[in-house]
Amino acid sequence: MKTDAVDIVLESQPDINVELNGSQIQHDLPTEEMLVNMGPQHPATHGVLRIVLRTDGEMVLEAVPHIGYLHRCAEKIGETVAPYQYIPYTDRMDYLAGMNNNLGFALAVEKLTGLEQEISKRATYIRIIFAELNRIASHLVAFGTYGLDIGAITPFLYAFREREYILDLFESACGARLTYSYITIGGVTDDLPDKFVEICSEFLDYFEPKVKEYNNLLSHNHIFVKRTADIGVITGEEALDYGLTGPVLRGSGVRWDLRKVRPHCSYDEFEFDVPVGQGLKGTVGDCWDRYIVRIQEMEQSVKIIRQALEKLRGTEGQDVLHKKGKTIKLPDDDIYFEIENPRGQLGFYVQGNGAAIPARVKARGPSFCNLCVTDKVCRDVLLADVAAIIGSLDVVMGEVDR
Amino acid sequence: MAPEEIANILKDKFGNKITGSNFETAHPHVLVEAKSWLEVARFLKEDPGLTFNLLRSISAVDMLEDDELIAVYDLCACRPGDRETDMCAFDEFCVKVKVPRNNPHIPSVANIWSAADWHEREAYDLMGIVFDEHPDSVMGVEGRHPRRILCPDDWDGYPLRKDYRFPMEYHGIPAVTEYEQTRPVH
Amino acid sequence: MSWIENRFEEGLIITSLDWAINWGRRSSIWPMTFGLACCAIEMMAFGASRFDIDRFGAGAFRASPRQADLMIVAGTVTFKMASRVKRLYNQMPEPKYVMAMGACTVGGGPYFKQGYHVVKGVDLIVPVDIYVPGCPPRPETLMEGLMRLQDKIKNQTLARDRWLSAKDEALETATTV
Amino acid sequence: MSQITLPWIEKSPETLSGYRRKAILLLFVLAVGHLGIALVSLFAFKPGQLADWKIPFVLALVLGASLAGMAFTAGAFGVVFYRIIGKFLRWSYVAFALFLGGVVGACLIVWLHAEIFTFIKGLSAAEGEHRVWLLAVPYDHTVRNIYAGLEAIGVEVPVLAYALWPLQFEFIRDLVALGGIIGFISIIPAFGIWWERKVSARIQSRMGPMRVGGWHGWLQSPADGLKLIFKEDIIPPEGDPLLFRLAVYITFVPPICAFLALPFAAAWVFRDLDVALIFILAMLGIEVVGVILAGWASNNKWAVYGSMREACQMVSYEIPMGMSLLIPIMMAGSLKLTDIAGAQAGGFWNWFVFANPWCFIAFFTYYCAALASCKRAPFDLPESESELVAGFLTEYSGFRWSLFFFGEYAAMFIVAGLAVILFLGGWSSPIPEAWINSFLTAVGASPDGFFGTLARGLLAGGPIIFVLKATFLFYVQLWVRWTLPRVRIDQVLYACVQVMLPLVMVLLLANTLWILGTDHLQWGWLNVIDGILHWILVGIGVIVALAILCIALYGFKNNKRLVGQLAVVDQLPGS
Repeated sequence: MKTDAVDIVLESQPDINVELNGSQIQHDLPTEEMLVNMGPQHPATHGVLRIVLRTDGEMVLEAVPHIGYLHRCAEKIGETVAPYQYIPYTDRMDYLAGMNNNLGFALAVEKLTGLEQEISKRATYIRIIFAELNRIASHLVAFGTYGLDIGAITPFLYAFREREYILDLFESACGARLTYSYITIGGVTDDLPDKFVEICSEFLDYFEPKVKEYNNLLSHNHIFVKRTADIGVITGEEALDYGLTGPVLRGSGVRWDLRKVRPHCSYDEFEFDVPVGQGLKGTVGDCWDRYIVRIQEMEQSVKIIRQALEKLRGTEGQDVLHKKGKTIKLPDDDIYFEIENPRGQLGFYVQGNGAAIPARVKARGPSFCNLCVTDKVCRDVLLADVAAIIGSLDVVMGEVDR
Repeated sequence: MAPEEIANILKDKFGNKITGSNFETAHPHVLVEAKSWLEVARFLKEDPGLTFNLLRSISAVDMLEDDELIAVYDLCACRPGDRETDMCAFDEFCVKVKVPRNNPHIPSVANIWSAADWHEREAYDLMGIVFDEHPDSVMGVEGRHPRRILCPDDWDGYPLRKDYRFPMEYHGIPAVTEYEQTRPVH
Repeated sequence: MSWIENRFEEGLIITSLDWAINWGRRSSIWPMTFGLACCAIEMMAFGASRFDIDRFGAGAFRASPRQADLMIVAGTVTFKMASRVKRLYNQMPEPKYVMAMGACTVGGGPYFKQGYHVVKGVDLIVPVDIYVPGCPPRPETLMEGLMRLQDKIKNQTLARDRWLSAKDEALETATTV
Repeated sequence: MSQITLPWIEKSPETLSGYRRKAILLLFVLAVGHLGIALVSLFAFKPGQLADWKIPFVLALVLGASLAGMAFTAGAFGVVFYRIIGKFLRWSYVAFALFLGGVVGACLIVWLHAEIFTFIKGLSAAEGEHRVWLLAVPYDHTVRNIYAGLEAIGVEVPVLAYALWPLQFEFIRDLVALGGIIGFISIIPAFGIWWERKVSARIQSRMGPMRVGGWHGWLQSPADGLKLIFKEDIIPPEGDPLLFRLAVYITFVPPICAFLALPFAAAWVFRDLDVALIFILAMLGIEVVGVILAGWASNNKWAVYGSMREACQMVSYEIPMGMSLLIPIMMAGSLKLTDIAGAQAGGFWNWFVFANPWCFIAFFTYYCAALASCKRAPFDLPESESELVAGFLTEYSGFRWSLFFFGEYAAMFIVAGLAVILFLGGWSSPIPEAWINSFLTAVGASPDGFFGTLARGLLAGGPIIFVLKATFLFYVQLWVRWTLPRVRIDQVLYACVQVMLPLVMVLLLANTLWILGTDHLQWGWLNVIDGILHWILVGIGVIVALAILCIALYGFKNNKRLVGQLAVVDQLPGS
């Protein structure tokens, strides 16, 4: 909140009572605070988020998020089905990154049961390829909907145009467009289809220049920068205090990526950078930084997929699905395991009790934690900035409410 | 830092307030008694050697056989790393707090980690663990408790408890249409 | 009911007018921007470049229910959300249509058995015109649903329903006597 | 579809054929009756009986009956052949030709009106003082007098004289003109909305409306309109019902009134006001009152936000808009739009936008301010969809809602037309008329012959050129709308008060001094600089125009590549 334009508005807030020559003068225009209910059906809330705003004119004094409108009891269901059957429910938590959610739960269960050592190299690389493709798809949606929040409609259509090609790739591998259940306990359900590697690399060749196009269209657009830079600044300490992870944390300048700091799924074999917000257009940790981190992460994901496609060449014929995956029994033990989701750290707490069905499954959705910073950031901002801030956090309500 | 070292630091500092520990599992943790959890938490956050500044998750678990509820606090230390990669160092640690099932009270740590705010509300909402002194508390029948977060405010019961009875209707909307209502059996 | 419906007996001009009005109605079914869960993403994909709902004249997503004709209930309806869904439906002007998109809105879907907080089908809350199954339905399925809705609108009439008016008359006589 | 068993679906149109037969019979009887009355009356009023007291009877019996008869005939044929008509309308290219024919027909009707008006104005007044019976309004022409005028041009139909008689009153002429304007305005939004959807689809690599009416969904807007008319009309019970209804008309009517003073060509103006510019600006300014009322009467917080934003935005942007317009006024020395446009005739280098740097910048400041006052993106804050649900329109439904859009699109066309008249040479063509004349004589066609007139009408200036130019600026508005993000309210006001207003003030002052130096004091050195700058600006204009043309051609040629086709896509499932 350091732009001159905003200061004008802030200063123009009239003091109701002004001391002048010892007498109290009542202003003609006393302002009144107003409670505005934003959501659950509101175009800027990305689903069914409800925010109650306390506003004074256009200024938002307080924004209290209310969630739970999509509470689908996924954790209760986790206690009644075997892990193998629970994979489809993880798809529906963060429905924009189903592959990553599959991967998170599968890795947690494999680690709990000790199956992780027996996953073949080919399955691991396929998992990485699909997780990263889904990261691109998810960030594309984030990019598009963020454009919508700021008022640019066309980037959204471009993002979905490219996303359709990724969905085609997913469809060729597992037949689903959105809820894949492809990465499963013990590997992946099927081997790659014919010519997947060629098609995938052609897509990457097609996609890489598109990122530049997005930057020209939106990222460096003057109006867009004015709308997002210096808005909703979250410092690194605040971000850690609120438990923010993923692009939101990295946008605040903290170089923290689970794929680097504690590599899961043999991410340590790959070379990639972790982009962080540098405050190029404003302060470190503003909306623009969080946005640009996502754009840069798409480029890094392309890099990872290229390497993974290379590594895949020597692994033909390996078994991609471990037979024990379906019949696994969970030990009397518990585990908390996190992976790097497009939105942040996706954690699964799984507790077994010796049976095939876990005693407790808990998902720590990154959006859930990222969203809780809302009432901290959305103070003394303009109404339009609330949409910009919520959009830059990139929440998926399915994961917030589970 | 290995979890054993952290546990030893805690044991040296707090003695028998640390009621147990287990490092043989996939999820090494220490057990802390509920009363003193607040000071242990503050130590974990503020001690320059530990600096667990990222609360990743609070998972509430219902142990019906032992007649107790467990709150599992998963912590993480994110410290500025070496200059070369500028990557933060990674340390993880887990604390479990056990409370009796009929009167579950744990001091709230929302003032230490702001992230705990929503996690504690969720744990109350779904499992019924009351976090005392929670910043977003409301007055209930049995004293102050955190506000519900996922379920509606007038929801009855704590859904993730093992003995939870599913509602048959909610404000006139039938919850079950044609089949017999089933509950998980453990 | 909109201002013209149920006022005239069928016949003469009304039946000819039906043809024109039904053409207008089915040619511009404006959906409401109302996404609940996963299905909303497929609904967005349906509006996006490859599938392009706008080809059928239904591309004008309206954020305000007052200007919408079609409520695509895209995703799981929960008890907390149920009253809002109902209110949104009531806020829409007649003629209004509801499409239950996805397994959850058709009948609870994968959350039927253990979903303590899930409404087992949106038809428990609002009347549904078209059920589109799938989890989530592909955009092609949604397209089919839209066409079936168009077929349904094609057969509507402005005229007063003979059964309904007979019922009204019977009620009237009952109250007067 | 036969599985659907709802009772009202089962009633297929076939069971109602008896009713339809009765309707057709009734309509035919009515049509024949009315036409017969008209025919009999036509012969009953013989020449030589041109008395004024017959006027109402003639109008009612001849014109009214024949019009009603024609309407009934059309209705009867419509009912009989409605399926065939429907199929004919669906037949794609014919349908579009019909649409074009409608547009051309509308132009012809307007032209006919203009001719008739000039005819009436040109008649010499009858002797003596004449008054209408009860109203005691004096008038100039008797029916006999008009018939004498008709006879002079060789039209010997006495009934026409009766029909033309009312047109001598200006009030009646304005009413007729207003009818024409409403027709034009209803074409603009209908065409504009369809065009906007197609343009946006093209920008977003989609198809846009494709089904409704056959050829590229050209009937989309009529279908939307038809649907909206028959929607339920909701008035919020907690709101103010009177203001809620009033707001629509306050927003809708002023832009239509503004069309009264907007000239389409030198003779194509309904009222060539001396203060046309001020009148149009005033009319555009009234709109904001309607929007504020709409927001207030809706009793909805989002609507209040929208209307307050509109109030801030409109009030502040009226100032730079008006001040930018002062510059061409200064150049032409008149507030009369026909004079301003006439001063720019004779080649595109005479357009005011290239006259001097101040005018050049003023064109852009005007266009930005006009965008803001029309609530078009990036200044569409009053109805910004992602922040305020639908802004001040949140509670409006059905036809009331669409009337707001009628007003908005009419206003868009007016500001585009104003920009054309004030900066881009009005209806004069980029090529001087003298060149066209000499070209025509060179190819052997007489400039006054049929072909010559046609060519001059198309190329040398006139309403078609004006509408084309205005449509291009209209297109730029759509283009900007689908490209740019939205600015924030404080940035909107900052841009106006702190950037645009000082800039326009400087422009105004500089232009004043410039004109003083070049035109009045005749400083030689300033005239030299003026000439150089003028030709530099003309060069910039040519380059920009060529660049736009090249980009358009490139896009047209490479559309597949620009849209981004992936070669492998055909191999994948679902594509």
